Amino acid sequence: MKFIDEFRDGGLARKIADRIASEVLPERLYSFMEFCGGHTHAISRYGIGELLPANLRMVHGPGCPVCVLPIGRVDLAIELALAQDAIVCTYGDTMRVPASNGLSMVRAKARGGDIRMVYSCADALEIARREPGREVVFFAIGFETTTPPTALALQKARAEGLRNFSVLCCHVLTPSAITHILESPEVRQFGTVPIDGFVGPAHVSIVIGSGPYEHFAQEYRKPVVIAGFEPLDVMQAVLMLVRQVNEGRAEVENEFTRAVDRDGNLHAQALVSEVFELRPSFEWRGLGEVPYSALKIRPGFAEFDAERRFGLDYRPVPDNKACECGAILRGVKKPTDCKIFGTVCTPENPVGSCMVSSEGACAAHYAYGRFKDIPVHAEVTR
Amino acid sequence: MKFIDEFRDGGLARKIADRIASEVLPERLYSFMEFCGGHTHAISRYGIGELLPANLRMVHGPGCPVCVLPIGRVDLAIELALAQDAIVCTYGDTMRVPASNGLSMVRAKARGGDIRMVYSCADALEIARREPGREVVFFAIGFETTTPPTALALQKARAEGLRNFSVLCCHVLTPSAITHILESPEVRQFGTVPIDGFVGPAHVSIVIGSGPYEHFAQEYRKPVVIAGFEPLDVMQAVLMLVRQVNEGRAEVENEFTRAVDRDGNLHAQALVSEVFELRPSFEWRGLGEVPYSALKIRPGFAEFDAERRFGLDYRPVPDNKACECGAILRGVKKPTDCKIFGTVCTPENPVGSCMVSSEGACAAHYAYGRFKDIPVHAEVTR
Amino acid sequence: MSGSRKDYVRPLDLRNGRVDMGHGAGGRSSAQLIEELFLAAFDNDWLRQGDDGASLAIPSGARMVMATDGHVVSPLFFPGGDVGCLSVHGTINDLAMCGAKPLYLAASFILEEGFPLADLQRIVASMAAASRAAGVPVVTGDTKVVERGKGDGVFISTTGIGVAPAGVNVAGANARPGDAILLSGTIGDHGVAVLSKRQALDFETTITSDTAALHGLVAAMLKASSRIGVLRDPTRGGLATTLNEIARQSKVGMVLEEAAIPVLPQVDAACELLGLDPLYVANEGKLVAICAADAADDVLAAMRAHPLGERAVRIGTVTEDPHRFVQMNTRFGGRRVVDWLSGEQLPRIC
Amino acid sequence: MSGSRKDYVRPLDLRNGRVDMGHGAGGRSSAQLIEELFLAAFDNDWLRQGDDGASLAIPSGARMVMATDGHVVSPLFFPGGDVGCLSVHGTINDLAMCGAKPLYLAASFILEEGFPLADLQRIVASMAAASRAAGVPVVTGDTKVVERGKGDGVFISTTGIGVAPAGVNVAGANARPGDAILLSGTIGDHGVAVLSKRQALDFETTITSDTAALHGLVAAMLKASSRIGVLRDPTRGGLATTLNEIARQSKVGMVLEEAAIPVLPQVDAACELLGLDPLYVANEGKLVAICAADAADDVLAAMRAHPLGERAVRIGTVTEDPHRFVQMNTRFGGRRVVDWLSGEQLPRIC
Amino acid sequence: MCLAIPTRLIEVRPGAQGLVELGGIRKEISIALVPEARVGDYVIVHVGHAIGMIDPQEAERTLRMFGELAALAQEPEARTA
Amino acid sequence: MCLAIPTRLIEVRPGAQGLVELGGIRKEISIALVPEARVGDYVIVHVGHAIGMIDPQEAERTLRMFGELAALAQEPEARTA
Ligand code: SF4
Ligand code: SF4
Ligand SMILES: [Mg+2]
Ligand SMILES: [Mg+2]
Ligand SMILES: [Mg+2]
Ligand SMILES: [Mg+2]
Ligand SMILES: [Mg+2]
Ligand SMILES: [Mg+2]
Ligand SMILES: [Mg+2]
Ligand SMILES: [Mg+2]
Ligand SMILES: [Mg+2]
Ligand SMILES: [Mg+2]
Repeated sequence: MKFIDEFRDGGLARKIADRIASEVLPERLYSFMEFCGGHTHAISRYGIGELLPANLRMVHGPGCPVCVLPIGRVDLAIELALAQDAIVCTYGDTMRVPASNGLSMVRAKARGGDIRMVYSCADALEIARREPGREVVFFAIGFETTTPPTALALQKARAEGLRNFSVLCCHVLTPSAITHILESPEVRQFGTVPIDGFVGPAHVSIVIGSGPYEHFAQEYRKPVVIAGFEPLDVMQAVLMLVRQVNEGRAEVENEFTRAVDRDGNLHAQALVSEVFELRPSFEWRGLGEVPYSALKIRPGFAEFDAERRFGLDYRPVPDNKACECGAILRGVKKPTDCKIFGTVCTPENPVGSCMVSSEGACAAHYAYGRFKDIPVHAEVTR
Repeated sequence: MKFIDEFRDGGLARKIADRIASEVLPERLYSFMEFCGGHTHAISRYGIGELLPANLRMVHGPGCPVCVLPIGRVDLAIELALAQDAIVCTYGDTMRVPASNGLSMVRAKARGGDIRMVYSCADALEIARREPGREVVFFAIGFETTTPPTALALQKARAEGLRNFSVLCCHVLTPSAITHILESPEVRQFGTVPIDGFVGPAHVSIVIGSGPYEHFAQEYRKPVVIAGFEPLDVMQAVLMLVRQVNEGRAEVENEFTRAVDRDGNLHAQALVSEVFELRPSFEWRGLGEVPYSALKIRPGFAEFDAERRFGLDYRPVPDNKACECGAILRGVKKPTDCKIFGTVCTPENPVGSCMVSSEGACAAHYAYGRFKDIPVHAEVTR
Repeated sequence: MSGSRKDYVRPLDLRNGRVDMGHGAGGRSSAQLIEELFLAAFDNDWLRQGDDGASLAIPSGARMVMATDGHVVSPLFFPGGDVGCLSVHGTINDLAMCGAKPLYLAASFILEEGFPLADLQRIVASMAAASRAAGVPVVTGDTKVVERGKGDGVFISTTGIGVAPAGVNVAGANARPGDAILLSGTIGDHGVAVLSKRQALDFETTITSDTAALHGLVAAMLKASSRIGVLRDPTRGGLATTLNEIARQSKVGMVLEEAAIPVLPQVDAACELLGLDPLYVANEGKLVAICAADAADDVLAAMRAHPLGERAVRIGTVTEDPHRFVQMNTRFGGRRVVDWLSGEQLPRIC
Repeated sequence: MSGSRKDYVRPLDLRNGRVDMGHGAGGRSSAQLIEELFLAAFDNDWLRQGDDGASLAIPSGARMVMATDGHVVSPLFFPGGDVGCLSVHGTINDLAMCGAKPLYLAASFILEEGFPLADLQRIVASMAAASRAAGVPVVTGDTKVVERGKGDGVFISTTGIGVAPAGVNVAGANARPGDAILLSGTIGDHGVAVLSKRQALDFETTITSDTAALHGLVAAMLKASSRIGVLRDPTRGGLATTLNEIARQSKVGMVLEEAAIPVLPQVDAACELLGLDPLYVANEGKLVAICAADAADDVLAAMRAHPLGERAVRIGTVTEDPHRFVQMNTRFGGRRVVDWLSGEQLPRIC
Repeated sequence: MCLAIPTRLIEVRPGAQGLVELGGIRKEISIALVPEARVGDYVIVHVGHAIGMIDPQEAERTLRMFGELAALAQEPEARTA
Repeated sequence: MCLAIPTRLIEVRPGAQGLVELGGIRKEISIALVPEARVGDYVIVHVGHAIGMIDPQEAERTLRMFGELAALAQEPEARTA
């Protein structure tokens, strides 16, 4: 696969690893957060951790739209399916996210909810066309990557005058979340966040460009390297971060120039701002309320906004007390610091946000990395 | 079972049989038509034919609402299910009646029609209440027995303001059919109908009383004995007919006094005439158009009349050319006179009306009597 | 394990849980369902092995018999039983009807998404109890989950194997003119019990399904006489259809005596009310045997000595008939053909 | 018959007909469906007998193996196969994975009302062809019909019996530290072929299902070495889940080499596009074998000499591990855990 | 046609419903068409509705009529023998 | 997060749809968000939509950068040995 396989070359990986090893200062600790689950996934799946020096630590950030989806939003989607009898269309990712009362989309489906997995929001639109007698709601999750397709669907729905289609909008914004990690009031609770730099989003940046991170890098004096999701991209970004740290720089650099420029996809941006506007505040699972961190549907598209159409009332649901996700997402703790990691909280029965998607810090560690933590083991028998 | 088992006593049967044998005039042929399928059923199931003298012949009449249901009416019900997406509720009896294009209710159901068997029209009403979003049509067949329950359902539907319930009315009338057998233009085609008397309806007469047959008996000089559907009832009625014939009488006699009087169920009659009115003409399968032989829904209940509600257009469909039902229903031919009886036309694949229901003359003979006709046999293998 | 953190895994929620698609995906949820629900109920060495199949000891020198049946009853729970015990009895009986001693069962479950785990557990427990009572273990199995609306709660296909001792030759083609036709008891109980719970029909009855494993009865019969030619359980289609099948296979006719055929009064009444004929109503714990006329008394005596054959009777005689008609002398004194069932037997109004 | 009128019965309408409830009611329509469709396709003496079960000859002195599987694939027809041949291969393979030579199959069909008879005939023909090609006849069967909306076209549960020669001892619990882990070919073909036809996903591919009967390959392997401990077909849940099952049964760990595991480029591409991992995608014609390390070359040679094992490779080694982890050295140079499948593997966007 | 069966009314229920008994089985039906029916009466049930009633005296009379035939029939029977 | 994959656009279809190819498989997607895409271009596909494009020169440059590292890395590797 062109533009993929070349970036997974183990030989080159070894070279970059050696270069990193040779450039890190032995007396220093390096902590870098990869914001995106895509990077987390690459690190886990390819075993990148093993290729990095002992004094360089990767912290998994909150960059997975499934992980940060709060219980209360899933509850709304389930309410639409079970109480309002709507067809709720959703990406496969949300199917197993735990909601209130022991439910999830999978279990709500098992209880009779007409919940359908779609590959694209265009499929949800098609279902609405095919079943005009039913309300069809698209449960829209995702970052700036996933938002433009939703915007496109809403535009089409309006153009076609579809009367039975609406969107439960849970689209969230990357830059505000990164900022929040460094400046939120909760930071006090966890002490200083020991992050020396960020591996910046790959595909999100295709849409928004590298520009939006510049303010952040300057304001918080943290280096950012935008990197692709292939393992060599991640390793190269780490090398570039090490160099910035060593040289005392805090700039936005772009490793992913083959797909990202400073401006991003202006066409997509224009479309998004035509359909969506900022929400004053939105709850992120594990992070809490984050101001101006999400989008809502503009009044001009009100009839396609499931929240208005069905008069939905958002009710936040607190996470499990034992869950350390808040600290983990901020880089203060590791999955194995959580008392219930791998026992009560497993991918089958996720308790906290980090275990929900395979991109989550805890899930990734459980699936790919836990052979390093001897005491945990995976058994079905009691 | 009280009032049932006593009337099935084989010992008494023997006595009545002997009495009949002793009273028939050996030089005379007796042909009696049992109008009702209920009598046909009793004759077949209990083997009454064997108990009657050789010169006394029972002719199976058209008294089965399923047998006489014309193809075109079943087509309408199927159209409602397949083209109008209505829930069509029906008695089990109609499920296998052949319709056009090789279909039947069973096969239309297999093709996706939402066709539901009900035990009572009250069940159809209940389905309409439970599924307000769907059109529910009750496919109403039957004689004067079955009409009052349908009338009751229509009254309830109007009282409750049910907006999704309607009735495809195919209720037919007994006396006009009996009359038709003796006076229709087709009689010429078959020659004189050689029927010496009629075993009159049992349960129909509970509702309409014995009165309506009086005009008929006088006008056509044919004896009528109203009889219950138990085998002793039938035998006793035969004896009473033999006596009328021998004595040259043509009266309405009532063997079924335990359930039938002259007036019938006045309450039910009032209800029926409140809801239904006479149709000028109605097609009977095997008999053709019979004037004033059926009911339609009164204008006051128009919104519950499926024919008006869905703008249904009745199209008559001719029977198979080989089919001898017309002659059989008039007592001119026997099932075994039909070329395709038991080969092309079987209960699995009925061709004509007499094979449709197990009450039909051909079906009854196929199921219960055909061991007497050696050449016919029942095999699946070719 | 040594040094491991305490090995806690949240158990299946057998009270409020439902079958979901994950239970059929073959991963950890599937394994948990099998272990905590199926294995817990059926518990035996073969199943516990957890392999793709079960490895079994078979007495040598005998003929082996294999039978399979899918069980799709609705409702799943009915008076006197449920789809679980039915699926055990149904296949054991088919083995027994071939003259075999049933040895092992395999069970294939097709579960509908959304089915309550508590109901599944009840069904599986009933199945396990039936299997234990019959002494025929479920040694291997399979579970699939289909989406809601693509199944009907639970379908269970069971397959059994058994051995027929040398000398036993029981088959549908063995009926000979002159043979006696025996019936082990009342007919129609199962069908009426199930119908009584159908939503559209529901009536109150104390009738319970006759569902039972007949291999013990069969063993007693085969011990009593070596001249039993045909054994068959009159399930779907009822006694009438079963006898027509045998008549076809053996190329014979039959004449039955209606008065001899036992029908419980409530079954009779239910059939009158719904326009059904008990001859066509399903049984799940009855058998028909055809044996040489002069062996009939011995066989009947053996049947009546067994709890499942107390009401055994001779109901007719095999005849020579090129048309293979099953005829019946009616209680009333007439004679009629008892034909195959046409289509489904549906409740009628006329 | 002598003196009979010509015995004409309208044959099943195999072109436009549909399954209706009558086909499952046990009467004449059921008999006709069995005779004109099933018997016509499978035609063999046991089935033609028409009894409740099949009476079989079994070589004495061997262990018998029994396996069952329900087949509920959607869509029913997919590139490279259909539910019919799959239902034959699936059960034959489970027998083979126990080291047995498959002898006989039983088939239980659950048909949905409305299913086109033409499609049923195609499926049954494919099943019959697979059964004949494998030399394993379908000797007994059962057919039920469920109402529209209570099934999904056709479900087929097949059960097989076979015999394992003395000396063969293959079981999931037999993996020992140091043993070699062998794989017979590319992974993920079946799952990707089926996914490509799912309405919501549809993509164009020339990938076809690998569905195949593996008993011939197994026979060649067992002939080549007596030191094969474990055989398993990585079906639902894929290679990852199968290896985890074995690790659990044998109480061992495993280390795999990602670079050794063959994956077709199109399978790789489809997985990238849908966010799936080929390790968890189903196979229907592949097997995993675990054997003593020094027997690996012999076994591999035997596998590669068989058409279904041409791409056989050694993919890893069994280790001692109290945690029973399956780990993998990545092609990239790292190492990760290859865990059980959690829930269903669903296409992902992130 | 018109399958109908005499059953005993054992309970009158609201909404013109009644519980009937036949050979040990019970079923709820409508008695709206026979408002005169009382518990203990035998009503004739068709498609879930009582459409008429049994007059026990008349039933008795009819059966007696069959019995009288039996008596009369002695003679021809003797003749046959 | 945001699973997206570079695929080659091999056909432009009506309604801003495009057929893309990846490792031998083909799928129809929306190209409404990259109106500038032409047949032969590599578009990055996410949830059935192309959201951006690959710049082949930049990809080449990035790979060269890794390669240069490889050359530079000769030295530390020797040191490790
Ligand atoms: S293991 Fe579970 S509960 Fe603990 S921090 Fe991770 S997600 Fe939260
Ligand atoms: S056998 Fe069939 S075609 Fe012939 S008269 Fe009877 S119903 Fe008509
Ligand atoms: Mg069977
Ligand atoms: Mg059975
Ligand atoms: Mg049987
Ligand atoms: Mg299996
Ligand atoms: Mg269902
Ligand atoms: Mg299996
Ligand atoms: Mg299998
Ligand atoms: Mg297997
Ligand atoms: Mg069977
Ligand atoms: Mg379906």
